[in-house]
Amino acid sequence: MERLFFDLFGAASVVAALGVVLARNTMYSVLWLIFCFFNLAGLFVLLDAEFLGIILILVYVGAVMVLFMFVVMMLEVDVASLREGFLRYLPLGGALALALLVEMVLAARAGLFAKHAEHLGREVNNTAEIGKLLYTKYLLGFEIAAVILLVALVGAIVLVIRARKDAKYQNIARQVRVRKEDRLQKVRLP
Amino acid sequence: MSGWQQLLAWIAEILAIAISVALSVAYITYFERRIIGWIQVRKGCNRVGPAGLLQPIADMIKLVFKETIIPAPAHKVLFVLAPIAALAPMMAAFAAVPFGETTFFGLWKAAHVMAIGNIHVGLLYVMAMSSLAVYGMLLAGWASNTKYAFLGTMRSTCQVISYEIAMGFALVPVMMLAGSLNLADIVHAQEGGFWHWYVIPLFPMFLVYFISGAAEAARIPFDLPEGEAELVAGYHVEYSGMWFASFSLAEYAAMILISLMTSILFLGGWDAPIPQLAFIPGTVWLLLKTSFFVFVFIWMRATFPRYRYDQLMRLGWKVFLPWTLVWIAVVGICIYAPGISRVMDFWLAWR
Amino acid sequence: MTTLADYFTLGAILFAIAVVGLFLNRKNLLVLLMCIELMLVAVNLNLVAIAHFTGDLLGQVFVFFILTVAASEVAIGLGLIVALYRTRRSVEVEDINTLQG
Amino acid sequence: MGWLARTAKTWLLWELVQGLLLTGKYLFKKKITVEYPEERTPLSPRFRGLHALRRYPSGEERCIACKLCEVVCPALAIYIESEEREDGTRRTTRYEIDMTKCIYCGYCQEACPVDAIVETQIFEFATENREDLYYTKEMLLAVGERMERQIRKNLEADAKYC
Repeated sequence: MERLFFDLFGAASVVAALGVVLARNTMYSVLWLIFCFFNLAGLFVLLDAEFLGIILILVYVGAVMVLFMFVVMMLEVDVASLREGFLRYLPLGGALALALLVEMVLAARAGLFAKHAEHLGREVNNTAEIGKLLYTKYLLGFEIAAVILLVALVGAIVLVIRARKDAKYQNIARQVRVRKEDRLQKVRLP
Repeated sequence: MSGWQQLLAWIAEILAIAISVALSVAYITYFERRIIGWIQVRKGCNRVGPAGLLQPIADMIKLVFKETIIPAPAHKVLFVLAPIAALAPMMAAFAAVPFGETTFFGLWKAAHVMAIGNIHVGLLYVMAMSSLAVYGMLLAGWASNTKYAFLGTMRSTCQVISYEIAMGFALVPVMMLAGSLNLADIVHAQEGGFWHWYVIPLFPMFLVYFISGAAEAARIPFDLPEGEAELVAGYHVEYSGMWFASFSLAEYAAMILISLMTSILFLGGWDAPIPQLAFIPGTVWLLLKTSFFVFVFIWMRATFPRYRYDQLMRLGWKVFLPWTLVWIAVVGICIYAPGISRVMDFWLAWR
Repeated sequence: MTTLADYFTLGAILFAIAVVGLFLNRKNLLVLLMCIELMLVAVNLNLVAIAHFTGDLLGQVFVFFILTVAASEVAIGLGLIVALYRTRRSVEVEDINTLQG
Repeated sequence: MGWLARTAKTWLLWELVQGLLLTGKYLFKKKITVEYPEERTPLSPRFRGLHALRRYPSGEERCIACKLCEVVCPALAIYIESEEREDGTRRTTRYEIDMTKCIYCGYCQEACPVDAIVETQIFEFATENREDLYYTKEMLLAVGERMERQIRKNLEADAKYC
């Protein structure tokens, strides 16, 4: 059963990765990548990492890929010129990747990692375990990751923000704060 | 239970939940029309079948037989994919929602949680699935290749993504109090009468969650993506027939999901409000609470005018987000500060 | 039954595909960024597999950190791409050569 | 106090609750819907619906082809042709109203010196093709014969206000 799901998700993720690389339109690349992430989330769940699997979908598919899609939509990318010289570097890249692949597969298959999952035998609440580790042993790393995220947030905003001088803005807080007494005056007419 | 019995039970469970969710999604449209009619001192649809109860089926038949048009400049594949991408995750989200606990006449030895998958990270799963609904809008607007659809897409995507954050943060105090991400555990943590429900200590979070839920499901007063007065119909202008219907079905499914989650997370799920009333099956209580929230959604639609877009964004980012963060800190202090935590222990049945 | 080697092989294949993608789509910045994401996620798969097969959760904690860093990388990267597009009207790598001297 | 009450009202969404309560009250009000084909609202004697051409009790048609209605018609919906009959009177040979053009203003009725053209209270004469909405003289006379009692009653009811 586990083998079946591994084969299914693995094959689908490889197909999806090929789709990302070979797709003609950048939009399709994004969609293939989303599909790939889904399959990898499935693999994560298969590996008892359900928290990370869900986080992968929530963060990557739900937020990061939306950002990608937004950028792809907003920029008018000239697909044709991007495809120029598509195959020029294939021999070099292919050779490099092939060498990498052969090396890694040989290393993986060397017998050192041929052990089966020793299921821990207990129903592990993955989230709680990770939480405990994160907030005790790896607290510093966790805080640093948080700071990195904050810096990235600020950086991204600084990079793209364009204050328009000619645009007129409304002060919504003031609009909301307005009360009846500020605008309405009862006048007694003779 | 033997293997095939287990399998049969699974299949029965999946069918029972999936069919009732699909049917209730269809029938919410009917109740919405009736209730809005009543609020506007009309009678609402009462023509097809007794009291108009066959109206959704008639609508369905009409929509199925309508021509589905693909505009010439549209991106064909994505255009067809978008309605599916909108509806599928919404339906998938119901897989982790528990509808109650039962032994089903002794079929299960212990009380069995009535969910297709009672997973550890149920809360996160539901959030992840509802966050995927963005793709339906994104693809629909982009694939239609028209300005209005694209503007609607921009609006709805920004809105949904922004409010997702406030929604997620509003749920963090719930997780903190319940100490679990499993929806059944969260319900168990609130057992024993309405004074244990999280709606009391987390009332502001309850409001934030419900209002953000309205924004996430693009319900009035946050239905700017549709904005028929300004944007014709938002991201699904170019859709017709069954494809259009699947967009609105996704919207209604989101509404039911938000109502269900609100009752599970804040109103004690299948718990009776007073322990003396526990002889009534828990599912009935859950459905009652859910229907109340669905009713409130419809009620809101009949009452409020539409929000302005910049005000909507301000509400999400500048009001809800800081407010939820403050409340997370408050709840954290309440749980761990020595003096206050005893009060909390006394009050809540958590831990 | 699956072994750790199977997961390593899958991770290697995904990684290699991403490397090929870097060479094939060497003009399109967006796809380059996506290939990097693919690499990262392939590595994540390996780490999760190690965590599972050794029973040590450190791998998962690491994946958590990689996810945060990758998310910030995407945010900054896309911000740069948008800023670049505003000035150059293109997302081709070859147009970003003003620093070549 | 004022500040506190206002803040509490803001955070408890007081104004929204007020709105909800108002609409909630209307939820239970008596419904005013008239379920049309079974229930109908009363029609005024001045209601302007389908046209009819009337006859005198003797059976002679009232219309004398003065063409005032044709002239006054703002939508140019009325066509009249007339000839002298054997007995020397002038009568119409064609009297046709295009109901797709007619705006039911009632000017023809008012212009008519002999009360020949009137508008009845019939408003359900939808057809499946547009040609059937082109009413000829025979059709108009048939309507008049069918509705004569009703027309007379309406005219009498309205007479004291003329």
